[in-house]
Amino acid sequence: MNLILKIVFQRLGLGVLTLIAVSAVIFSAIQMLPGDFASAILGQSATPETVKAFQHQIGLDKPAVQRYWEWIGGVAHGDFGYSFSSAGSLGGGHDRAVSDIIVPRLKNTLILASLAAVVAVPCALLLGILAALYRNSFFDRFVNSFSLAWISFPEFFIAYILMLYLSVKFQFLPSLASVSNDSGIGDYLVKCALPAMTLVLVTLAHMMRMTRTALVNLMSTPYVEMARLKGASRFRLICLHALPNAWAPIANVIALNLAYLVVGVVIVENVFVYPGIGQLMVSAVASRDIPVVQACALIFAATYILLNLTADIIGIVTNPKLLHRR
Amino acid sequence: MIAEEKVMTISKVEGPAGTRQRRLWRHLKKAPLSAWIGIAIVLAYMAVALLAPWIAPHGETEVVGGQYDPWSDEFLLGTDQLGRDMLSRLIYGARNTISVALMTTSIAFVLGTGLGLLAATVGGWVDQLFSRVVDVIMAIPQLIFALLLLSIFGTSVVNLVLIIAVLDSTRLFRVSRSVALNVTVLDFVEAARLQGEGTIWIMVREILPNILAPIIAEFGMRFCFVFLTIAALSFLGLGIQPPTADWGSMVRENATLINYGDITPLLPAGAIALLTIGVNFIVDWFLHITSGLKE
Amino acid sequence: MRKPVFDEASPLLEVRDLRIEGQSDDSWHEIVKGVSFDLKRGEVLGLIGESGAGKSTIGLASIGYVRPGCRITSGQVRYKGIDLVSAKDRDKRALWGAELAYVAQSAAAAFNPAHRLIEQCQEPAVIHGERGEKKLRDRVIGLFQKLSLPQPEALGERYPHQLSGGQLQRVMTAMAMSCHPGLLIFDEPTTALDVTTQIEVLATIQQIVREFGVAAIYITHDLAVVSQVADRIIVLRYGEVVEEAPTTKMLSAPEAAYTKSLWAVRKLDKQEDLAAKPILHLRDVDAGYGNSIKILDKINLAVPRGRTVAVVGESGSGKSTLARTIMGLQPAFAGTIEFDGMELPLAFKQRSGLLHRRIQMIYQSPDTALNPRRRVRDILSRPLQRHLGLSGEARRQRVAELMSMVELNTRLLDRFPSELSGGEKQRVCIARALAVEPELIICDEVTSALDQIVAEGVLKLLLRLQQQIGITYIFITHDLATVRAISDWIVVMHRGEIVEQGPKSQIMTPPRHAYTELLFSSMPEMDPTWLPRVLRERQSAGIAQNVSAEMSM
Amino acid sequence: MSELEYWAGRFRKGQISRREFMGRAAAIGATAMTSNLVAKIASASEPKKGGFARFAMAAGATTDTIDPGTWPDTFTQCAFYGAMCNNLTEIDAKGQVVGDLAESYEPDKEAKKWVFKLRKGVTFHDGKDLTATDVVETFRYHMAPNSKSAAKSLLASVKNVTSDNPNTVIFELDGGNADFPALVSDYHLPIFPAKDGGGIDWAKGIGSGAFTLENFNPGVSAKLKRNPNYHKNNLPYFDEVEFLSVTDVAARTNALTTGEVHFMAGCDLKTLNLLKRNPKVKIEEVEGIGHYTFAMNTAIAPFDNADVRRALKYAIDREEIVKKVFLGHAKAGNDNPIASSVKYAIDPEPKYSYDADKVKFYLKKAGLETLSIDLSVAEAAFPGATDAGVLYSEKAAKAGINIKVNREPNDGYWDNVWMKKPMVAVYWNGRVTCDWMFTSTYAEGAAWNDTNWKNARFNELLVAARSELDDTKRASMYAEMQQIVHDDGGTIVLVFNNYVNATSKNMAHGDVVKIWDMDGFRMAERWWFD
Repeated sequence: MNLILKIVFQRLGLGVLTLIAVSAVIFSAIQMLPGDFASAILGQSATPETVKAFQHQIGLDKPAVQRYWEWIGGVAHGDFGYSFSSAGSLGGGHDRAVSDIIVPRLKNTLILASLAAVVAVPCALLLGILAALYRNSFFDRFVNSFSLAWISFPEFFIAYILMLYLSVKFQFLPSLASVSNDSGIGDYLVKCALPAMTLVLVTLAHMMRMTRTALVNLMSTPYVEMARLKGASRFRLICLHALPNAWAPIANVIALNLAYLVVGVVIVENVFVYPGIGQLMVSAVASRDIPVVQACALIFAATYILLNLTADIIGIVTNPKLLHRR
Repeated sequence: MIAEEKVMTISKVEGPAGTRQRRLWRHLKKAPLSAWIGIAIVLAYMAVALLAPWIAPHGETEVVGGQYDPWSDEFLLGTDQLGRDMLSRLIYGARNTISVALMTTSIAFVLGTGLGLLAATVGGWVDQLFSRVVDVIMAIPQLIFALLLLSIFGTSVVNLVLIIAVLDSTRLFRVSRSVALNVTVLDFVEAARLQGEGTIWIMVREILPNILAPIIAEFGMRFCFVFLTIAALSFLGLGIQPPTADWGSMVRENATLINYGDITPLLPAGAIALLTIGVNFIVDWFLHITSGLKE
Repeated sequence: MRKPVFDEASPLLEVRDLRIEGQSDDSWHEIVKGVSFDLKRGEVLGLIGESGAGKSTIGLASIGYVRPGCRITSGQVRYKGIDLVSAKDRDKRALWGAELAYVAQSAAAAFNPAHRLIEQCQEPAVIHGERGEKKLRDRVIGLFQKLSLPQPEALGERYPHQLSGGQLQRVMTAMAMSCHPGLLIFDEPTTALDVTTQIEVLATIQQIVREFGVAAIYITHDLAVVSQVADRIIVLRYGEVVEEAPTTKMLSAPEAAYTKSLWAVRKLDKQEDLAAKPILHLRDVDAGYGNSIKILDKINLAVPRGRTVAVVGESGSGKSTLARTIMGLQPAFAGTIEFDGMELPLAFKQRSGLLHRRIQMIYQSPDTALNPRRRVRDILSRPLQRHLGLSGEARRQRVAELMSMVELNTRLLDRFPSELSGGEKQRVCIARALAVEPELIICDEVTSALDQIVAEGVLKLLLRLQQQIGITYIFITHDLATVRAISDWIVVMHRGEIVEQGPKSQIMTPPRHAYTELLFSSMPEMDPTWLPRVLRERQSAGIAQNVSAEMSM
Repeated sequence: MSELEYWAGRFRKGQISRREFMGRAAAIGATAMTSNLVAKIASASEPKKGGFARFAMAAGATTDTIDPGTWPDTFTQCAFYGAMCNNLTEIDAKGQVVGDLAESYEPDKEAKKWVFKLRKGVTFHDGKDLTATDVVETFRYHMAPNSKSAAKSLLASVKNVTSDNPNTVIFELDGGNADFPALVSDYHLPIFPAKDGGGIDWAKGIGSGAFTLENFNPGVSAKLKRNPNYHKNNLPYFDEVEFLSVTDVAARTNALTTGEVHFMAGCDLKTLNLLKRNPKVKIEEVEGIGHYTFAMNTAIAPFDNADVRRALKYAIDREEIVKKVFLGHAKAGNDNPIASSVKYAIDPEPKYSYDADKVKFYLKKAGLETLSIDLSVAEAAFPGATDAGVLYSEKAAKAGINIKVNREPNDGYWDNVWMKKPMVAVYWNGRVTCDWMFTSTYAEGAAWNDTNWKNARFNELLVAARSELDDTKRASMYAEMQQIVHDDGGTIVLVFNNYVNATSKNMAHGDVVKIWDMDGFRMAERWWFD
């Protein structure tokens, strides 16, 4: 177990280092964005002096390196700073902590992602196992070709098709996923239905194919042949002999897809006007609200790293060679 | 879209190539229906893209009719919001979208594979450095990073191609590195080292030919994803810019028509999907051959 | 399942005119061409032949299984009167594991890494409907005990990777026996093992067959091994039966010419000659991985010019590390290496191009030693151009010359390695090494991946080249027949140390160092009485126990 | 009131049936017109109270705040200015300035000092009475030296704002400005309650307006409830309103057609005809004062030559652009930035329309055979800028002017392109008065004089007209200025864009204010469900 702990800590350390590097990359990229918050928010009627005053108040006139250290120092203490929009147009304004802005959005995104994941992951596993179980059957061929074709659709295409049929033509579900903080569970479920379905459809095929591939690959290993020669049924071969060895690749693809559910939903959020963190970030980029952009990007990167890390760890702990050392 | 690099690493070094044409033909003869469909789709698209000026009934940006003329004998698929012929734009769109995606994938391919090979061959700190940099880039969601970079550098086609290429090369780097690592441990690479061969020779002459098959399959797959990424960026208004015809922005421009049950805006989306399906079918078949996966 | 009437007197297994096709390059080729044989209860049949003879395919077909990519085109396989060729999958599953059991070549690959051994050993019984955790467990542990596996109670709780190859092979035998099958297939169960381990597994198999009275098919390419366990031997070649006879008769009086040639392979012997100055001198060399893991300990070795030094030892003894240290691929931590009177830089990268040329290496597996994407001509031309600056006609001529030196037809020049046979590939490797006119060639197990007859050809070629151009060889091998065939000087290695070295004549004959003795005496002889005799001798000397103890570590 | 009108009123209020009304109408001999009348009356129905209206806005960002110094988009403008607050004055449907929180306002002789009398009995949402202090603090908030308010420049001419009693506010200007009452109707300048110790308290979202703020999710939604104590009679009609930020036009359209919202801002012009066919939806189209221009830098060659400018003005086919780019939902400009709905607007002669001969004539006059120029455009300048540029280029080429259309990045367009490149596409919101428009963009030295245009006569008139209280004189002065801009200016006023919104069929309203979109941003206050 010590070895596993060691590996886990190593990965964790590497993840943190990557995150720090990511923060630097993000910070510098954002520094290079043309235009600034002041002119974005004040629009046409801002004079250069007003813009200057604004920049001074939000600290944009400090050197970049100093701002980076202040920012990263704050983040290390869990303080993401204040949105530029809290600057107000005269002194003080009212404080809008970045975390206050992000938390409800992140909550929304996580709800949507978990809704989609709860449906997609078991379905993908089940379909993948079934396809591997009935390999080369009509079912397998159908599911395989269909899923291959399916991952070829742009997601906005899927979104619009769903919207066309389920919302416009038959009016089963609302097309606007305009949930708010005080929405109840039922409200969330109804409003999230379409975006969640889109996400399920986008990710399902991918995870299913990976599950199938991983299992089919293992089916040609000598130990599966051996189990077959013990008289094991197909079901037993797949579920007892192939599956326990396939967790690592499957976990990897699930992690990638879960990460996608959280970080890659910009388009889906856009189409359904879902107030998630992806939309928040795009909007923050547009209005140059740098603290929010940075925080979002960092959260995305952390999510990605964390999920990959989890997949790695699942790969490690399901590997008996590491779990039970000689 | 999502990276699929893990799928790729199962491929192994392929057998003889001496009778390459013969083998190809034999594979083709045995190819499943899906592969044939894929090949037919891709060939058709290529023909349309190459022959666009000759087959398109009207010019790419030529205004020939009224806004949103319905389907008719003159304008087979009607006209768009500026009165340009939809069919012609769809045909030119093939040209623009495919060439941009192809250019992007090619640059990503050269960059990613080159560095991946180098990292695998040289190893040590070079490998560490490249791998960590790639980790960092990959940790930032691609679409959002592309969005940021396009905002910084502007949305010209050149920038679009370069930015997506760089971001996408990270995936190719990973794949080519891991496949190349499997090859670098083989004796013939050591034998070449023992003969005193240089790194470049070993990379290009000894390793590259042996990892070409999985890498080409990856190329196909990346092409699809780049294609979808560009469509997504166009959808967000940051892709190929008008008046150049491009399928992603054509969908975006006409998206509201969907609310009225008009399928015209779905045509470019369908064109995207169909080509991706075609390429995916071929890649799938190719992977099947090269992985030696006997089912 | 409908049970046909089965006559106890008739053969347990009848194979009639079995024909099997295999798929390669997307076309079907017949790989088993009308094989017939019978097997009685309690009888052990040896299937012997070189690679590609169809041994494993026939063995698996005997229990009604064909691997993906193969198909039975005609013939019958009757086990207790049931035709396994036409039987439904469900009916065969009922027999597999219960009546028909299989022991695979590589136990490490054939055990599922995710499950404990005890679970896997109980599985055949569980699949066939036996219940009672305790009962099954006790039965498996009983088998472990019977097969003298160490700590039989605890062993089952371990995972496959926690055991050594020899132990795993024995556990797999126990697993095969867990339902007391009527027929066992042993598919080269000892090929991947060291000789000292092999002897244990052979003893186990012999014991099982005798005690349980099962019928078995034993597949191998090693005559000496098969003669220990088989009552009857079938010699196969290209999917056809060459000869079939009881073991004793087969050993004493083989009839077919092919069988005779197989028998003759082991007769090669080189006259020892040590009158030469050393070309390579290792003094107190320590080496290993990284900076800390030491594998070689204080190696002192002198290699006489124009002669052959054979380095023998089991896997893990450090033989290959020694080769790589000399090449500079794993630079020595300490000590000096002197080549032709001058001190060699320890790391390969620091050596000059000329030194690269003068010391060459040939690998064990010609499959991985040749770039599958380059033609033979390119493979041979490149060193000529690089080291000797040859080009055009001169290079073409030299390539042709090299091909004739290694006795290959120049027709093969335009082929890719995968279009050559194993022996041809190894000859190309030799030609590549020779191309730069080296003085010392390190041969790392160059014949162990080859069939015996082919290996003999390669050895002969190497000997001839030594006589003609006076090359020095360091020959790394675990095969003692090869040692006899080629060496002048023998170095015996064990756990990174040289336990004994000396002229061939001295090492080959007792008295010798205890480990050398164990190694040499474990090498099977073509004599059915050899195994019991050795085991008896060891038991009295207490060596076997030591060996077992060592292996269980 | 005529008898017919009387009966029409009763019918409208449901006091008599349609049949009865028809009968009455016949009785008074108005048969011929009654059927038309019935239809008209039914559509322009009497306002009804009640309902929960949801508005899908095309704008909205997470950076939106209740701070009146910002309010960069229509979301904040409608939700806060329009629904939650009031100004001293507002502009009515006829384009006239009328008092809102101010009951009356009087200038001194030179229009340098303005005295506003506040309406009595107005309370804020928290029950506090409106006093002059609130007004003074509100204006001081924007005018303070360290203020970053967008309205600061607007109030640059205000020297001081004071009050001598709770009902009077006095503005002292540094020069005469006859249009000052119009100026204070700006959406940045609603009155917020003063804080103790100075300043205003905007963060709580307490105004005097028709609705009180329930909750506000920046970039997502704002929900408001009817203010029962609103000072305007009978207003508002809705019980509750919610503003949703739905930036995707397809999503907005969808939400409207499926009945999830009752109003959508900014229809997709391309599919407007299809939307019109939907029986549950009606289109609201209003001619606006916002305009799209191509601005030439008149300080540099070749735009420093008035003839070249004139040639360029004749080289553009505005009607074609209106038709093709704006699909008819815009009015072709005539290089006069003053919209026809603004007071004192004229339509200068000659009308610019595409004329290759005149282009060649003016080029020749400028001593040129052909002309090659670069035009910088981006969708950020205005939607359709690229298409408009391309069409311009195509037509101009036929008249001997080669226009290279450069697509510029959207991001940073206003920082890096506008007022930097020689000829650029620009969007102007439009201003309520001639003076305001001219002062901000055409006066010499104005911060946003994006054509770098200097015209002595124009500048002289501008100052003179400001303090001229005689309406006729002012009218003639502004007419002359408009003519000068038309003839000599460096701005090609391409089109005035229409505001094209859509509502569900049951949403109704009276005459709408035209200067800003959405009934002057106040549709929540003024509209009702039928």
